[in-house]
Amino acid sequence: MPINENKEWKPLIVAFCCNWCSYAGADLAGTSRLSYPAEVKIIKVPCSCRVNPMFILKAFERGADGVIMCGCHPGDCHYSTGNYYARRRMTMLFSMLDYLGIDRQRTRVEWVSAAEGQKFAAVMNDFAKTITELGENVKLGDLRCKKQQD
Amino acid sequence: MYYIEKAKLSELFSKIAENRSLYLPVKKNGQTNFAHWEEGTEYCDDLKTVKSAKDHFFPQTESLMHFKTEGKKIQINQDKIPDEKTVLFGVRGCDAKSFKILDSVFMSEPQDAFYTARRENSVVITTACSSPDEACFCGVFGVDPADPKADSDVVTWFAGDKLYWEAVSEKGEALTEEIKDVLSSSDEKEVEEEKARISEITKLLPLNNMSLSAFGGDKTDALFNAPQWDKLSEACLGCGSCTFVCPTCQCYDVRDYNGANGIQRYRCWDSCMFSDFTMMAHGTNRPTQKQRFRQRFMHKLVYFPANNNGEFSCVGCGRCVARCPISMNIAKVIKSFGGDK
Amino acid sequence: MQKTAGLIKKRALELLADGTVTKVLGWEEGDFIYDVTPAFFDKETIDSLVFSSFCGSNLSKYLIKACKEQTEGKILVFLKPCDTFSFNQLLTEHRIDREKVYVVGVECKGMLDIEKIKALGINGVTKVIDNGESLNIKTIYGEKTCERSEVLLEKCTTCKSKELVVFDEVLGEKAENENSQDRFAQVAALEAMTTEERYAFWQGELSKCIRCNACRNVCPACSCMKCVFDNIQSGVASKSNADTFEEKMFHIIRAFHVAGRCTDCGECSRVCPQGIPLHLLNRKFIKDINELYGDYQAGEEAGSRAPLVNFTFDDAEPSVIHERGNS
Amino acid sequence: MCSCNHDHEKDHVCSCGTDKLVPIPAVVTEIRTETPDVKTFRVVGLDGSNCFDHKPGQCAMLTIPGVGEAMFSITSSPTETGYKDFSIKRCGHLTDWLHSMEVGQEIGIRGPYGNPFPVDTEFKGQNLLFIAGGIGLAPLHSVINYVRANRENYGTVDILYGSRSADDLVDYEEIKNVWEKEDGINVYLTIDREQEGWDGHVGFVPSYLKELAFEANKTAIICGPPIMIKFVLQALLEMGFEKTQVYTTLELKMKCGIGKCGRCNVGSKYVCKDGPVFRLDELDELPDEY
Amino acid sequence: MQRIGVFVCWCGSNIAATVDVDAVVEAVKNEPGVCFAKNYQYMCSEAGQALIKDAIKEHNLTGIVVCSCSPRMHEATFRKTAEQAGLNPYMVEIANIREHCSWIHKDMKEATEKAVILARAAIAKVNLNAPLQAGESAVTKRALVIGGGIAGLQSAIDIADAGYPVDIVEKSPTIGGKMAQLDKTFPTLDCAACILTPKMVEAAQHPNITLYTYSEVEEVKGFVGNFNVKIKKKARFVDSTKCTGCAVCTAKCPSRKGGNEFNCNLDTRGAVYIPFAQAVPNVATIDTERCIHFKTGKCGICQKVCSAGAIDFEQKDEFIEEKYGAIVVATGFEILDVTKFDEFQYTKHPDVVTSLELERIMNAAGPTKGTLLRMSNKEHPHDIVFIQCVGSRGNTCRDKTYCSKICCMYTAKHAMLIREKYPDVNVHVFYIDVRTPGKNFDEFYRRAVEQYNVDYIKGMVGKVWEKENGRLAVQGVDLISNRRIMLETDMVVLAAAIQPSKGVRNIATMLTASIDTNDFLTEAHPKLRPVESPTAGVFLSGVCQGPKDIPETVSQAGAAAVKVVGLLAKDKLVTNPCTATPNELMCNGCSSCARVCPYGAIDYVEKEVNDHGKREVRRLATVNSALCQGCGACTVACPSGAMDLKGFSNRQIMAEVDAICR
Repeated sequence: MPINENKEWKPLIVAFCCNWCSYAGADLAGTSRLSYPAEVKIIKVPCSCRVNPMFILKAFERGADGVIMCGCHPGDCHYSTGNYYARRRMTMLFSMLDYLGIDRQRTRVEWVSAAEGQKFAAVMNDFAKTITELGENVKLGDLRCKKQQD
Repeated sequence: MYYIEKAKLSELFSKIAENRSLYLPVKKNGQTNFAHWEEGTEYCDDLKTVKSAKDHFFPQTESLMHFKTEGKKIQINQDKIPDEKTVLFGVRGCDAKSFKILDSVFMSEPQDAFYTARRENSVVITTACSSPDEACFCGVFGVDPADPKADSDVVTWFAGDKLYWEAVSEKGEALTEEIKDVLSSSDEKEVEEEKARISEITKLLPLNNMSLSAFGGDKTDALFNAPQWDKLSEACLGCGSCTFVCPTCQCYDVRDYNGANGIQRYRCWDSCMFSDFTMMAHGTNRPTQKQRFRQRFMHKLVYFPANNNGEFSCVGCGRCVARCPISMNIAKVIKSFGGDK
Repeated sequence: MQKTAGLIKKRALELLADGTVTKVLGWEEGDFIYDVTPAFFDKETIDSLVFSSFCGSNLSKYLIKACKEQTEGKILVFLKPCDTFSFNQLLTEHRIDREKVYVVGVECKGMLDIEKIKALGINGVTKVIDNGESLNIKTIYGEKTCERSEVLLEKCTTCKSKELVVFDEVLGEKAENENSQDRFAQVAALEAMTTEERYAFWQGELSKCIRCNACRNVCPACSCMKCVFDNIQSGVASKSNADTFEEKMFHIIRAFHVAGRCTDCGECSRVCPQGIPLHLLNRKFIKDINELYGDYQAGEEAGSRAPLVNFTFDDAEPSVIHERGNS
Repeated sequence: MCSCNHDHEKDHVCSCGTDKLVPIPAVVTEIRTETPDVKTFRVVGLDGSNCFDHKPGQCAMLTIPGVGEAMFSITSSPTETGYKDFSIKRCGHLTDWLHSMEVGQEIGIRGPYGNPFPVDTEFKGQNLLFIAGGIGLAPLHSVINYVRANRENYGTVDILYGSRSADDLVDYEEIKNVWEKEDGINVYLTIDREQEGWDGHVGFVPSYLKELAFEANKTAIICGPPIMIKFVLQALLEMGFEKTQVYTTLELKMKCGIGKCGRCNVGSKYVCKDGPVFRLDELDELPDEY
Repeated sequence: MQRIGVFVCWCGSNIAATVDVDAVVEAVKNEPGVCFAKNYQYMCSEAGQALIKDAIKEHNLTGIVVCSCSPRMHEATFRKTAEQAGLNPYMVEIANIREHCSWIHKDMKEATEKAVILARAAIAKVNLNAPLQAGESAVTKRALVIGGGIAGLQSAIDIADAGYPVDIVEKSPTIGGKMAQLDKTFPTLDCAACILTPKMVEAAQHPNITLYTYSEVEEVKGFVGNFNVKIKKKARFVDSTKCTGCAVCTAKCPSRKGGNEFNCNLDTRGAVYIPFAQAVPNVATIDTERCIHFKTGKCGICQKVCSAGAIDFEQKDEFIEEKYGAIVVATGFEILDVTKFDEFQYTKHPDVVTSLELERIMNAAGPTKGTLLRMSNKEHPHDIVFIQCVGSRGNTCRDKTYCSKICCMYTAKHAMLIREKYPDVNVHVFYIDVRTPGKNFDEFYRRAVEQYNVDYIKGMVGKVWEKENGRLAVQGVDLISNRRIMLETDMVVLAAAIQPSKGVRNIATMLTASIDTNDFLTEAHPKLRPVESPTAGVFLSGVCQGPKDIPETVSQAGAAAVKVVGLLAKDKLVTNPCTATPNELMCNGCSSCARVCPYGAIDYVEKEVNDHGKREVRRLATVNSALCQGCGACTVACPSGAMDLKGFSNRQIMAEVDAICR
């Protein structure tokens, strides 16, 4: 029997990281060999304020089980105010998802500086653990993406 | 003619559902629409479903085929042609007539395989309208709400505490044969009374006496540049609510969905009222809402009859009268061209 | 109501006659009293201008196009209190030109919903007479009556304000807003549910969506030249609900795009042919904004800065969502 | 033969099994760059066939899975066997994709759609005048080559073709090396503005047409941008052409190709079924919305 | 679609030990657009780069993906490589399979799968990349300094010395600012005027410096390198070319009731006045609010006494428009209005003064000619109480939350000077903390305590009231001995908080420079770019950015000058190519984008557009690519999606999402 038929379910996690702090934080995690689950895939954006709610929904549509956005700590934004806007936008979006009955733990925002490799890894480990416990995301996704067609 | 007690309707439904899938009006979240019947599903005798019955044959979205790509190679797999045997119960006369209109589109050459298969696999059971409302004007288009046998397989009437049942086509008779056990024979007295009662009401319907003399296949020149269109279309929002509740509107779009595991090509309803309906890379031939508005009504009242022996593409169900956000509708269009005379 | 209708017609005639305005945006009479249509009038056509308890539609959005086309003179528009908020919001977003519009504010006691009348089992309505407290309804099945308060438009049962926030003059008698229910009560009730209950509720409601776009096209905040959902290049374009995800995407993004800009005029829910309570999405954002960033009512003040294009240094963290009660 | 279980007549072409909307796979075997924004694609069935037979002026739907489907006129003549050519101008989402394609790419194709030019009926024995502008040569290309292949059936052949610049002339090689050199075919080329290295005619197609002052004893076949068509028609009528002597082909949004989706509906006609080829007197009967 | 080459780096064993690089190459070969894929030991090496260049040429690649270390490491390298091979550098994408993959995962299968997905995302993105060109804009080689205090002067002199013309705009009639009002400076106790006035003269005489005193900035347009500024030169009603500064008019002016701002209103001045003897320019100015001629049409004495004929009642405000490449904001500070702190009797008792007032009282040119006197009765005081942190470090609405930073030191200075000159005067200082982090600062403070026996009391004063004998009672707490204390004193000196000048809000708005909740100008980065504003071309000098003492101010002023010089030294500015661009056909003109832009890069124009054949004039957003830094805030604020960001477009990011979620 081929092994992958028995494959255990693993979550799919998309992480949007701002170029200046969080992406560098992720790099530092790498340089420091701090491991976190391979399920986490990072997309680089210039600033957390570049993250459009449509990207997050798109990720869920395509079958992501959790989406996390990381940016510079408030006050430290490379573009001075970007993450303040991002903070409001994400709060609103997450609130709406929660309101629609989507598990609120599937979305998260964390501020990770370039020096916080440790924190980056810890956050990702924790988020992946949360998502794994929540299980597969069935409430928000396009079934057409999950169905195996032949 | 047969009957069954209203109280035993669910017996009738389970009997029908033994060999076929049954669809009938069901109220869900405050809105009545056709839905699949399962044990326990309650039939709703509202006069009109919000959406017409057309999406039973021409669903709002329907997958046509799937593509697989690998490098430069592609593979095209047509989706399975539906073979579900179905019964539609509780169809009003107007909707039943709309099927004939849709047939002349989808079952004319080249036939639409998906629509044709659904249509051929289904039995249409109409139900007479015991309480028509002010928006109904099916009489204008020759539909008899009291006796909608013209376009159905079985006609039914709710009268007293009974549902009367009359098969009016071969398909209808075959179905009747299948389920005869739950029906009892009956004379036509109570049905005739009901028909007479409904006919009296239809005479009171304010829109039911409109005249269509201004319309028809030969009226393009007379109507196309008429000044009325400006005023009529002025407030139109360009939404598709009239189109999507209309039993005869059949414009569709074909789209590709690029999912993770291959590409689906599906068909979905579209509306000539949408601003991008005829949009191409370099522009559209109907840039204004007036043109789009005119197209919809000209199509129903002029172009369609021109290609279909004078048959109009409207059945007077009045859904647009009830649903248009700004209360503009085909009745107002007909009237503004002298239809109320 | 009849009195106000008379005043409105008289004023429209006067303003047309003295050249203050060159056209009038109001409501045109229909076949059954309840089916009035927004329309533009001039001296010749002004006769068919009506005002009744069924003039629920918000005329402000029509001014976007009308202002563009208006080269000389002003347009007279009749705006109810809630409509004036939308007008202001459109001013804020530079979509209309204040100079080209003459705003006549019309006081409002709440508008009526024909669907609610029909839901009372009153069928075949041909005429409705509003007596102020109760309604006299003529139908093909005889005469019926009902209480006015039973059949108010959903948006009018939770009226946010009877204040006209912008006008050149006012007509009608000022109404009190005392009977209005708490407009956030329904949102709060949903918030109080468990996640699963909320999911079931919205799944049930949103799955009715037929993507007719009526909510979007009527919305004064949805005034984009091209909507992202119509733009094939946007990556989210969609036309149908081929999967339940699409309707969620559509309504979430729509609510998000109008967040902080929605004046809560309630037109989305009024026009939905499937009766989806879409205003509960927008109102959720309004409630959140009020709670997290301080009270803000879009359209209350022209030129105000919408909360989502604003911030403070000590805004709440998104994690407040996770810290909420139910799960 | 009918493969379904229905009781159809013997020679019924059954649509029950396969829907008309389903394309067949084909492969792009050659891509020629005609102008900076026009490329010609040669499409061959996976079995090496020409996919289906067509008549000059007819169209086909090309499918790029995941991108969509669009209607294009078939540029090659039915007399050219074993392939279909499409000259396609880059102007939108799908054509962008086509232009970035490489040889060997498989695509979907279905057709033929629309009515052809009446090459075997009305055109027979007639003198033909082809007038094209820009990419408008594509639908006429097929007719011209069909006429060349059956030269004996037709009278004189004149081809008037213009474009913005010399670089925008489609099929320039073929025009120069084949058409111009053929006996009994007169080719008149023009470009909108003066250009270095161009010693031919300069000026818009309608004005050149007037300069050429053809006798009205021809059947005119026109295709090009709407503005050109408008002025060419005027010019032709001034020159004494009857409306029944003039044919053109319309370009409208077509989605299904089979006259059902509603997009190409103008008046009581469906361009993808009743058109795209119309005689001018037929076109006059349509409401002014194309 | 592009012709993409994928280059997978082993990074020695850094990547190859955990990621099966051959498998990655195999897996990406069938991705859309990919026509070449290869792995190599060190892509960043000469040989690796040569491999990339060859492949670009040989396979006619239009885009490349390098699967390697973090783009922060080698993106620039590979962009250069691509450029050398004739490919636009922005057609390069990096898949970070080292820091984000091989270094954090141990399982080879898992890491390889992830590497493939990251590569796919990069491929999906590069498929939608478009060549980008960095723009250029010319630089006007002239600087504007707003504010003529020590900060502005220092910046201006430094810029001017570097050879660039500088204009100083100062709103008061003279340059010099707050420092001119100071008596002595800590910790050296040298005379402020002695070190400042030479600077003032230097600025005035510098061939590269133009002074616009009694002038204000009216309007700022343009952007870095190309500011257009309108300056209002207010009418002095004195012809400055004629005025000799003889001050006869100022002495003869009969309107003498109004306070003298320079001496903190402790004495009066005439309606025509020269702020102080060393004012630059040394030119009189008529205060029209006080001038009898302007109020009644009569008088005119000044005109009569002026032998130079410089008085000109008809003078009008003058407007000057000038182009600048850079702007330095040096608007300085003012003393917090302490009237709200009524428990200290400031408004009620003339012997309660602010430190700046004390500064004037102690100054030889001050109201008392430098003798320390009680303002109530002009008698010599015997006891003085200093109260620290009045309005600083508080948390009520009348307080500033920040530390004003200079108060501890100037109080020590005052205490020491008083004790030095008047050993009979007892000095008490109530303080919360004494903060002395500066060179020789703590030594200075300790001298005050140890050598001059200044009585430092840790604790706050609760209230001050006047006793019947006319002296002041001070009630406070001594936190060290934890007891309440009552002192009787002759004077109370309040170390009032400092705050940014009021006009700064207006200037910040004109410059689209951001200010914080305290109205201090925000720096582009608090650590790394402390003298730049987030708005390109605008620099910060002095206290407008935050509280500072003189040496700090001067060093920041110099730093700002260097930044300006660095900017003006360039002939052209290369602009960031990853900028926001609006799609004109989709723009609603709603201004949402402009409201979130931290750089003021978005403007609106009325423009005719051709929307599929329909022509109309619309209000459209335009992005000044010289200002846009590419954060993308506007792209999300835009509901129609008209605003997109080059290099990180909506479609590119969504393509990455799609590729990852596959």
